[in-house]
Amino acid sequence: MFAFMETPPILPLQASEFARQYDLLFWYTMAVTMTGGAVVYALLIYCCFRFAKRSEADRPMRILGSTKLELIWTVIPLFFFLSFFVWGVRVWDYAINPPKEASDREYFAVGKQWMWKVQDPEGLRHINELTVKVDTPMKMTGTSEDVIHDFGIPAFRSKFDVVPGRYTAAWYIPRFTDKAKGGIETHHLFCDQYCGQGHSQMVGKVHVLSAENYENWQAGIFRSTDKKKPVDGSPAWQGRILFHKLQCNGCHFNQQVGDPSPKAPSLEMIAGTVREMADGKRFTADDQYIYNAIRNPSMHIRTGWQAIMPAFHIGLATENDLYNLTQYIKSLRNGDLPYRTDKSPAPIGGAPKSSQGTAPAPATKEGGK
Amino acid sequence: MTTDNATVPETSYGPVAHHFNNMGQQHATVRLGMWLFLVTEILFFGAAFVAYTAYRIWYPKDFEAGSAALNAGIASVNTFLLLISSLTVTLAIRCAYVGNRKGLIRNLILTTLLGTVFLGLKAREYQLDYVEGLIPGNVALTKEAAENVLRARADNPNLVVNNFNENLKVVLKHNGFQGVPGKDYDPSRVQLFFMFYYGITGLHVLHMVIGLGLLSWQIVLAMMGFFDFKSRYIYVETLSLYWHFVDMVWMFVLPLLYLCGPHTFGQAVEQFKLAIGLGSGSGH
Amino acid sequence: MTTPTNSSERHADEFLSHTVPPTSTTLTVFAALVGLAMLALLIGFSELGPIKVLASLGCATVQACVLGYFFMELKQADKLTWLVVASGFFFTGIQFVFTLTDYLTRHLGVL
Amino acid sequence: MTATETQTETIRVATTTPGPLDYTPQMVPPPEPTDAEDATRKNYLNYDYSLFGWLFTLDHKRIALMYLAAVSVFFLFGAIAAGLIRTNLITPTGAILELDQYNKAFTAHGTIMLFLFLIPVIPGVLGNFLIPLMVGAKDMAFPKLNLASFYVWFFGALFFVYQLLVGGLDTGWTLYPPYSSKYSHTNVLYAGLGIFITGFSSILTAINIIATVHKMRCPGMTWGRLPLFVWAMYATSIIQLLGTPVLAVTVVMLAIERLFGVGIFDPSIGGDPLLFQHMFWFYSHPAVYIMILPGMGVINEVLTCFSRKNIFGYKAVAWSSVGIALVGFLVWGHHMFLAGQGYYLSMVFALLTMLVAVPSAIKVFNWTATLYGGVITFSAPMIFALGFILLFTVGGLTGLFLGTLGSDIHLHDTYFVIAHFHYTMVGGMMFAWQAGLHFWWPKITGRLYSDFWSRLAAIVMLVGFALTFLPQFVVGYLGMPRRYPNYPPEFQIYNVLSTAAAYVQGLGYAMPIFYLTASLFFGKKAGNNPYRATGLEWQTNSPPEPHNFPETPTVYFQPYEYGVKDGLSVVEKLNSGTKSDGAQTKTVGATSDH
Repeated sequence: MFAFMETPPILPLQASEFARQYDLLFWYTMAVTMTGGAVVYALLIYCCFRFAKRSEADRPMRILGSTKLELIWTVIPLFFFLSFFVWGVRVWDYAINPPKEASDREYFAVGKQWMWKVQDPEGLRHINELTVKVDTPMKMTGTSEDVIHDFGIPAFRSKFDVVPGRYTAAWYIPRFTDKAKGGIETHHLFCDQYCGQGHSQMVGKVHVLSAENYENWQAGIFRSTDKKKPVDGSPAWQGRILFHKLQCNGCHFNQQVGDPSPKAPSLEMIAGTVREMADGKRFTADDQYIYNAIRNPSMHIRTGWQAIMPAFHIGLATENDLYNLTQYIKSLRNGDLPYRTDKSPAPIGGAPKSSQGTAPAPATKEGGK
Repeated sequence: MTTDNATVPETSYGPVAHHFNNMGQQHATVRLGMWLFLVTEILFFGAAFVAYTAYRIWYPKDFEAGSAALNAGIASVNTFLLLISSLTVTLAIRCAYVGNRKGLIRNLILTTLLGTVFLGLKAREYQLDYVEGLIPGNVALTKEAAENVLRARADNPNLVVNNFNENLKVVLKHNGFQGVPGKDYDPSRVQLFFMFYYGITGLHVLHMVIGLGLLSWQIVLAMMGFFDFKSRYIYVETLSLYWHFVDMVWMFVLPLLYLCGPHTFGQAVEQFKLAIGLGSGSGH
Repeated sequence: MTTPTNSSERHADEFLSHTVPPTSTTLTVFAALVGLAMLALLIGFSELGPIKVLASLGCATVQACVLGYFFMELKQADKLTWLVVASGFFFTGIQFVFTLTDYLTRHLGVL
Repeated sequence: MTATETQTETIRVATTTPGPLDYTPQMVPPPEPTDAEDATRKNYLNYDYSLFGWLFTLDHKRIALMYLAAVSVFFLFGAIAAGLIRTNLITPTGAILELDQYNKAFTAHGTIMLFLFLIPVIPGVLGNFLIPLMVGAKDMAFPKLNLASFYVWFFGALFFVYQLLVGGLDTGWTLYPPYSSKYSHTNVLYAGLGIFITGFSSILTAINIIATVHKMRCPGMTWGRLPLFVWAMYATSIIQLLGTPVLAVTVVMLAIERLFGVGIFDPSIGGDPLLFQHMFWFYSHPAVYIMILPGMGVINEVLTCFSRKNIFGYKAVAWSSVGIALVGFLVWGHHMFLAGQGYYLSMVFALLTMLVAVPSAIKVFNWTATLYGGVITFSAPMIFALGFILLFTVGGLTGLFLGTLGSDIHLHDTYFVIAHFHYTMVGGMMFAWQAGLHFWWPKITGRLYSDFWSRLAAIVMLVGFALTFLPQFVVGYLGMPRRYPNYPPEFQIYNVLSTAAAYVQGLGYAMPIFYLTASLFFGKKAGNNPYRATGLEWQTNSPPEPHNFPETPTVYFQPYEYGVKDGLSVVEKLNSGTKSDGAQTKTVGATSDH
């Protein structure tokens, strides 16, 4: 279907402080050059009509030149060109000199064929996604693992090559445009320096969040991306595959579809919350808690639930698997849990034999009693 | 209207090419053409030296270390060989100018010989580097190359086949270079120096080979009596311009590559004797 | 009457005016060159430290100038030839200056 | 020489000028051959029909025709690649090509169009054909070198063709390491070899042209009387001479790096990828002037002839060419503003970039002023020339956005850049090439082509081209990166428009093939000087003799003396102390040779 049936954009959004400064320069240059071009075009068209040959009797004038005129159209353009230069240097100077608060809030981007690995100041890593807080100065430092890439955000009018073996940087103050809705606005992130086959695949999204949305996003409550499930090779994604393989969703399934008999607590949005134990203890659901809950479930039994979950010892889940599972569980948002295994068979390769024994189905009967 | 060059009995100087009006114009044009070509050569080697200098500024110590691993002896001798060849080719012009065919042929042959000896020594130098395993990068050695290294190993058990960094340490130690690898110099940076060493000397050798080809061609022409027309000394002169330029390039290659590291005169002599097989061979 | 701008007439006498110097001159120049080469090697084998590079390069420059002026006949070359040679070195110099400026100033004012 | 000498000469000749002309040729034109004479006359085409006589000819005119044939074929290749690119961009996900196919397509388009079309086309064809004619010489200074440079170039071109056949190249024509040295699995080495060899050829051509202009000028052909096309070619040759060797070394280093796995631009051993960019752009920025200056030269000839005017400000136009050539070497860093070069160096380069823009502006204004007060006829070459000015103005002005430090940040590597340099390279050089080809076609072949079809083709090309690249300015400012086979869907409409216009443009390029070929068989005899032009090349027979002129010509007048009844009135003007007299004698007196 033709995407341009919707009205196409004419001008890029002004989503950063720099974009506003930049566009002033751009439109100044545009105005001057348009005027200059218009003058040339006007002269050309005038001459072409006024002096077009009409009869054999026409005789041309004999003009060899005029130093005065030439001086005029040497000096005047030069003056404007230099004005471009001066203004350009001022914009450039702004672009390369971040204020202190920007330098203090440093994001880090690693380009590799063909993805961007972005780490925010809190240390969270994302693939092809940059999530920033609006009106907050920030600095973006970049480098490359292989070839030269270019970290470009048109809406910010910002762009810089990331070079292997070196650090290069830019800085922004993200702003909302009038198109922003719901405290979030999303822009394109491009790789502008040709980097091989997947060059045009090396694109991402930049999410500008309002301060409060940003807090929630960090807390894991707010989803900046409309992607239903992570499919980017991140640990969480691996964890999701394991979650199906190990049939975890046999018990920890999605309860929003009104399944009558939940056999295990939902795992959605537990990260960082305080969990009540049957023995009265209270735990914050951090990585360690989730780790223990899988390796050795009997350590913590939540109030209102039976100890029916088998322990996933090292033979069933390596440390790496555990890490991935933990990441996945932490990433779970409302409605992210998969449905019951019998309702939705494991999508990746089905349930392996080894995990059959761990299928909690038989245990649930006793649990039910 | 061309009264002034009517006085020149051009026929005695040999024919003028069809598209020139007189011999003077032809000579001026040929000279200009050669000089224009030499300008491109200046830019050619200039660019290589620019790249060299950039890294020399970044890694002075590493480049000195690299230079210390080179054979200054052969380089010094080669310098004089080229100088003498410059002399002989200049004498050749004179001979052509005064119409001395024997002298012309003799001088041209001398120049060719000197150039060939230069290349021979250069080849020996490369071969020694090869035996010492100073090949940067991960180039797999051929069978006989590996055998060479093994033979060299008999004297020097520390040489490792195709491991630049290790071999470099051995060679530098043998050359008495004071400097701790990793601290004073970084072997992998020295690889960079060696890329330039092979690159620049290789380009220079290429120019020598072309020059020798042209020289031998002119020897044949001289034997056929092509230069018996006095005016044709211009072609010898044009070739000499090229040859002098190659010499000039070497004048800068010598300090930039060979002499930038710590070398001593005795060491150079030792290296040269080794190269031509008179050396004690200690350490090789 | 001839037009001075006629290339052929302008160069008509060049063939006669342009001479090849006698062997004696050549030998003198050669001696000088050998001396300079020895000087260059002397500097190269000495312990001058950082100045060594500049010294030996300076020596090489003098050597090249002598070679060019006498052996390569710049002595009797016309203005045009000088201009050609000069432009060659000038633009190499341009490349040196700008490229090396980058390497010497790149660390300044980095974000 | 003093002005009075010139005047006395001019008087002597002017009185012998045959018949009343409404223009003053630079030399006394020989009488036109009658049809009978023309039938038996030996010209450079018919004096020898043997294959050997063509392949090993030393005649600059025949070599020019060999260039013409080869260059046209390579242009076809490049155009096909362009067609693939544009077609692929119709849909956001790529209509016809896989990702790597697309990369190979745009690389082929770039390399072929630059190294095998834009750089050799005007120096190789028009330069070779016209410079000896224009300076009144029998041939180039070094005919053998001239032939050699063609075969060297062709040999190098074969490497490009070969690497296309064995799988192509996907690095883009800029060949940036480390991608080209380590990561690309395509034929970088063959392409590098091709670049090296073709570069060697353009060096030889440059040497030949400079030597010819300096040493081969006929009596009376002062520097002040050289046609401006010769000045432009002279400036171009200076650039080729000084720039190409650097590219050669750069390619050699790249080859070393790729062959031996460890190299000079390799960060892992402390190398610096930017060094390649420095050395590459030291050649490749001046190279864009190699591609545009000859075009500017052609425009001078065509504009003056079809507006029947002296060029406005001969000296300004002539020296601006040389100025562009020299200052063009000081601005390469503006390709590297965002590549991580020193910030302060970037500022220096930005300043110099603003300076190099001035000579181009001067030229455009002088061309416009040249039209003023003329008698303009809109035949095909003129339409092409006017199109050149229209398009080159846009191209040049948009270049200012990219040369300015601040505004380059956003536009760098977007379609804005693509549109900019296509407006200069295609809108400039391609249109100048068409103008020149159409202008001198009667001299080259001795035949006239169809007036109607040629004008139509000119207009189709003009409209098609302008519409192809205008949308790309918009989509570039929106941020669409170059070299993207897939792009966000909201950019689709601009790409569809661009592609549609590109097909029109392609149609325009196809048309000359037919009517020019037809003119060879059905065209009217052109006669020596169908446009009543003043240049030496128009005074000799067409097609010219093997050695160009019946006897060595003597030049008495400036070029572009269109504006006078006949030679006599020039002399009156020269003798009377009018204002133009001052200008005149000043120009004529400019005989300083360097």
